[in-house]
Amino acid sequence: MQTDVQKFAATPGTHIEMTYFDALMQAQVEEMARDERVVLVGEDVAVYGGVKLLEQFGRNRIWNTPISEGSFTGMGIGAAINGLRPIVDLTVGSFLYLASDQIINQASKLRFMTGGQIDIPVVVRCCMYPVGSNAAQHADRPYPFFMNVPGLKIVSPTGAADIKGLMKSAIRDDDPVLIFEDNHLWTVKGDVPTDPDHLIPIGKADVKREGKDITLIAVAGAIRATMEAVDALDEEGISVEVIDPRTLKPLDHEAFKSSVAKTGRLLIVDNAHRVCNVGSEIAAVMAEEAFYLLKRPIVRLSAPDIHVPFSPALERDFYPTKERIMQASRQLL
Amino acid sequence: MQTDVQKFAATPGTHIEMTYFDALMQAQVEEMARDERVVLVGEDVAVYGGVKLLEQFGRNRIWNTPISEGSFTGMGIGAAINGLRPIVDLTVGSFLYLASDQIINQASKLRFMTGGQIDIPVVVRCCMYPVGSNAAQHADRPYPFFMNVPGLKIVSPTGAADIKGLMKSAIRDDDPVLIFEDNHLWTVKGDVPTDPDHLIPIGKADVKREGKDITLIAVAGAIRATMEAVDALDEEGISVEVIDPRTLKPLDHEAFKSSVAKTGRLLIVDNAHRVCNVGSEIAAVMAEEAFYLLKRPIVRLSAPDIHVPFSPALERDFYPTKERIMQASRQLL
Amino acid sequence: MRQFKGGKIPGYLHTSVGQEAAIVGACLAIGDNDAMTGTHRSHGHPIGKGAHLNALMAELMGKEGGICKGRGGSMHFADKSVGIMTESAIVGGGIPLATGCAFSAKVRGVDQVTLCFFGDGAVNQGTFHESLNMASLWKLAVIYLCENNLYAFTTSLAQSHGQADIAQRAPGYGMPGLTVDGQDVSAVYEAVAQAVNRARVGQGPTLIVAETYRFDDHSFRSSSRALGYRSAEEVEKHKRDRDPLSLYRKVLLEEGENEENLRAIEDEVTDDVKQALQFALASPMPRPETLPDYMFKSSLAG
Amino acid sequence: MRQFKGGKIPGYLHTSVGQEAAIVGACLAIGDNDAMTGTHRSHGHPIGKGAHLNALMAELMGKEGGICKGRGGSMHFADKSVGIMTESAIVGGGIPLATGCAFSAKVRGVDQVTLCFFGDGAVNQGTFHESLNMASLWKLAVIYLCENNLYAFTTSLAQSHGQADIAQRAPGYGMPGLTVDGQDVSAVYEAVAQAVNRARVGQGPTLIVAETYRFDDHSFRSSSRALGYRSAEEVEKHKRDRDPLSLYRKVLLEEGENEENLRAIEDEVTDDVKQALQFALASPMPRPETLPDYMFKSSLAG
Ligand SMILES: Cc1ncc(C[n+]2csc(CCOP(=O)(O)OP(=O)(O)O)c2C)c(N)n1
Ligand SMILES: Cc1ncc(C[n+]2csc(CCOP(=O)(O)OP(=O)(O)O)c2C)c(N)n1
Ligand SMILES: [Mg+2]
Ligand SMILES: [Mg+2]
Repeated sequence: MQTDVQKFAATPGTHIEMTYFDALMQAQVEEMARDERVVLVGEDVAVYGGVKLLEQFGRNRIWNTPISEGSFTGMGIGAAINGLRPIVDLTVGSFLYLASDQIINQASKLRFMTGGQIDIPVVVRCCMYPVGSNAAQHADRPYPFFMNVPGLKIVSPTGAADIKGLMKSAIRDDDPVLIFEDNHLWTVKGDVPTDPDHLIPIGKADVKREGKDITLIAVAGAIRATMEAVDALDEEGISVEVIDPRTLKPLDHEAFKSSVAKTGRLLIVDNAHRVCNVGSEIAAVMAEEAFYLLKRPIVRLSAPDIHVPFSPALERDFYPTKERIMQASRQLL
Repeated sequence: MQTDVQKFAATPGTHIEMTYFDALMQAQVEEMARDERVVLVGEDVAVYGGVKLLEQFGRNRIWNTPISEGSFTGMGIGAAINGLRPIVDLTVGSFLYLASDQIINQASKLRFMTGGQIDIPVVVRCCMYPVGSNAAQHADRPYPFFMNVPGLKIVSPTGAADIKGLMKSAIRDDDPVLIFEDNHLWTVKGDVPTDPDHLIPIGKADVKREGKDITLIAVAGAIRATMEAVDALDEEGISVEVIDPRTLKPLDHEAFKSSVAKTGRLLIVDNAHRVCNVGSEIAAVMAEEAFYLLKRPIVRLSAPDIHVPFSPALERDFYPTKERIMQASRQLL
Repeated sequence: MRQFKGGKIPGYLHTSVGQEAAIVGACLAIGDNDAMTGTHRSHGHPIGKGAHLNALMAELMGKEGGICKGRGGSMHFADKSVGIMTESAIVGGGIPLATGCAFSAKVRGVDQVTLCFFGDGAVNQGTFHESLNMASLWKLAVIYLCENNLYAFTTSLAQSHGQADIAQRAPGYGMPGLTVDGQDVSAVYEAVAQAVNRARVGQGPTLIVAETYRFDDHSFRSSSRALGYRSAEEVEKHKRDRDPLSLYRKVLLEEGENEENLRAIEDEVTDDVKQALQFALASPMPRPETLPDYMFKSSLAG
Repeated sequence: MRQFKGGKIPGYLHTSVGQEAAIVGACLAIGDNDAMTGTHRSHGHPIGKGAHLNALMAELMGKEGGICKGRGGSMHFADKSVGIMTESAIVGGGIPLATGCAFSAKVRGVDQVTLCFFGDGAVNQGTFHESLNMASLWKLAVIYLCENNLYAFTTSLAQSHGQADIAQRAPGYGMPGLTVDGQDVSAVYEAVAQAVNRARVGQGPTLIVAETYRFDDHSFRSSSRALGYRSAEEVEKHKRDRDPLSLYRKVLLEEGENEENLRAIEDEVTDDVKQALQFALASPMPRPETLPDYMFKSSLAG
């Protein structure tokens, strides 16, 4: 049997097919091998989490913490100030609230407040579990929550190559970066560059599908239902351009504008709760800066302003579905 | 000398002039007198905070807490579940992050998650200190942060009558309500109804000034610079309708739309950091639902995406000023 | 279990098998008007406190007849009618809420004790510290009952506690802390009953650590079993020597209870569970259009 | 003070007058390569650790020549060049950061001790609990130095601590906790020096509680003085009998130091402060267009 170390070793070709989750792990392995200041901190990380990084890097690089989200995140920030480049794994998106004081009042502010004396190269990682009856205390998508905060960079990769490249960029970045994974993307496969310096720049959106009738911005996990809908719309003769922001902070408004200049129609799909989400921000900027390019109102689809229910019967149509995306697209024409 | 109890006793007339801060205190005094389940919980509340509520209500209603924001907020939530109606005073907006887990994961969710078995009539109060060299760790305006969360009601009164009426509504409401005060409004005076049942409904915006050329939505503390700008614009012959949302969650979009139907021009001023703030949400909803009413792009003014600096020289023009509001208004015509 | 594996129970499932004595012993020591809060693992706890089995089972399946109408699910039982205020899937998140329940009782002058369950892992959360301090300061009528099953997910006490004797945390807050054999239902009952007495006469909170063991894996969705954080022998040894059910059975038999009676009780329980299962399976799923229900008590303007 | 009242110092100002011995004694016990973190009240602390007075004074006034370029101000000194990593105006917020500094030293295998200052009020924050536990668990080289000045703003220990002997919190985490006379600079130095030795040989953290007193009001903006949470007599008594400066002066004289030398040192300090004041007053305000500076280290794409 292959060990994890072998499995994630760099390969000779230029691309290799792997899952989103494996690509994330590979990014961590490569960066930890490249830079010994990179350490992993979180609950059960030495035992759980897919790849046993322990084998390769030992206990001094992989730290199982007590259940103390607030302070082990703060500890990661303090370590970043003092020469390490920690990856703090908060596991579940909903747990970020426990660490929000340290992330906001300390990590996002201290470089500015010390007049640039200290750098805070910390990565805060979490995964979101929107479906599967996790119930409201485990299902949040708290990225909008942090977007209002200056001093943070926020990424939300949706494909295997993207997560490898963005995770590597996050680790190499000298400022605090939050990375939000989507659990239902973990098993999605994609071609991933084997180049150990394959980086995706923070702040650059990606056109996932070219099209001419409608610009559809799909935020994070919304990409799955979006691609299904877009394939079906294509058969109906509706050509949709799909843009994945990839970075939520800062948003790549130029990419959005170029596409809207072409289509004149904008649909934004964000699985986060509706109020003050990523879609709100994008729509607001477009309503100001791309107003005269728009032929139709900007339409947003998102989760309702209701907590995520436990029951599968209530959860089923909670997030924008393929059907709703198709319907909204048709109405935009 | 008048005691505080006399000062805030109900008076015979229908209105009385008082400051924003006194009106807030009066709301608390009246509600605490009306309903013995209302208790006040927070750091130094028994000593500090303007009016010595202790005199009137005694130690069993006013609780000085240890410095434990996370848990005394949670304690207030637990007490609300079990028959009290606590007002939790977190004093400074920036401290809300310490309590965000309890506010979000517990207070906002538990009614839903228990299938309506428990009610959570808790009020969380805080004040924002935007100017005066408080520096970034004391100057945040975290209302956008909580707007993405279902299950919370959020109010941001800007006048004496409003804060009295909204605070009373918040206390009488059976769900969690966050109330955000603006420190630089504390001394503003206004006519306040003496009726002890003067309530302002949560969810209703207020037209602070009628006008016909431009709709200006001024969020929370932005009202001050806004009114100055609007007075000056009036002299230039530009008639601006000023709407104060008063409630940030849920936003009164109907009120916004009626005004935009009249003016066709929308300017939103929100002192919060620019990304994903209240203005983003309003602009997004208007770009979807009031698109065909708009004659011009929606313009937003706000604090930059930079932390609040300490130095008075850097702080001076940090928030939208009278001049910037005037300029933006002129450009909208 | 079979229902979970058969796909009838969605989401997670953290069983409390092996920890029954700690749970039942503690719940028996408080009264009907007393309050209780639980955790992600508090499945047996509501039963101990008197909640209706049918509605609990239906909740596990996300049914309309569930105690929380299918909104909460496995980790979020509550039955206000019997004082089960809430359970928190956020580790440590329920400790301030329990403290608040007791705070309310004090302010309102009501004779009510709150029993707050949490695990050994939760002890390291800031909420534990902040809450115990306030409860001690104000002499609140709350019992902090730590079910120490030696592990938090895969992490042992030695890997997560600077000092592993949890009861020793109590003196720092000025409250008594004691450790009991959590597999001995009478010992737990005794300890909690004494703490309840203290609480009722205004002497404040007590921290009780029940030493117990989780027989099943952390949850029926995580694959931690394979991860080797505890040995198969360790688990087997506990199941063999420290099963609270057989231990108590032995005690009862020694005390003169006869086998037949015990069998009858066991059969009754089995019947109850079967019936609950029937009820749950028969209960309809909530209708999608009811999704917004229970979000708010007060209606909104506009 | 005069500058604050004259409007030259914006914002808050929490002086550490009365607490000098605890501060200086502790700072002297660590070396130039060791790290320190402070709080809203840590004004004397950077001086004790060797930061440049001029830049500190300029920072208080929000000037460009300030140690933090006018971005941080009174509660947020830092001088990385001498190991002053950061100060937190969020009570308790700096404790995890200090723990992280020490964690980094351990991972990197560097001989560096971190000295973490905080107040009696901060002890009740969850961060205290969580951080001390981790530090003890991993035997981090960090000294937790609690300046116990008896009050958190207006709240006394008796009103906020379930148990008022803060050092007694330590055993719960498996670390030594001790109390020293915080007005005696030698006693503080001795205690910290011993803790530093323990830390350097891998024996882990120590909690040291220095009993001290704040002579001024909580801050020079709050009007808490009038609120009567402590009596004028209590304050006067401390100023008279427990002023660390005069106490140490007496010791030095008893030990044979002569009055003249002491005067000379005092004059030198006064001159330094005057000069710092000149520097600060002369320093320009930051230019408004520099506002975004120092937000990010890595530049952004696009
Ligand atoms: C705040 C938070 N952090 C982490 C988790 C993930 N998690 C669920 S249960 C668990 C272990 C809890 O251990 P313990 O408190 O001992 O309870 P036990 O599961 O042993 O009953 C963890 C880490 C969580 N649900 N909430
Ligand atoms: C998280 C947080 N809560 C409250 C405050 C307001 N506050 C500032 S100083 C202070 C008292 C702190 O007491 P202590 O820790 O004893 O330090 P001291 O002021 O006595 O030096 C309080 C409550 C704050 N700055 N941060
Ligand atoms: Mg456990
Ligand atoms: Mg103090």
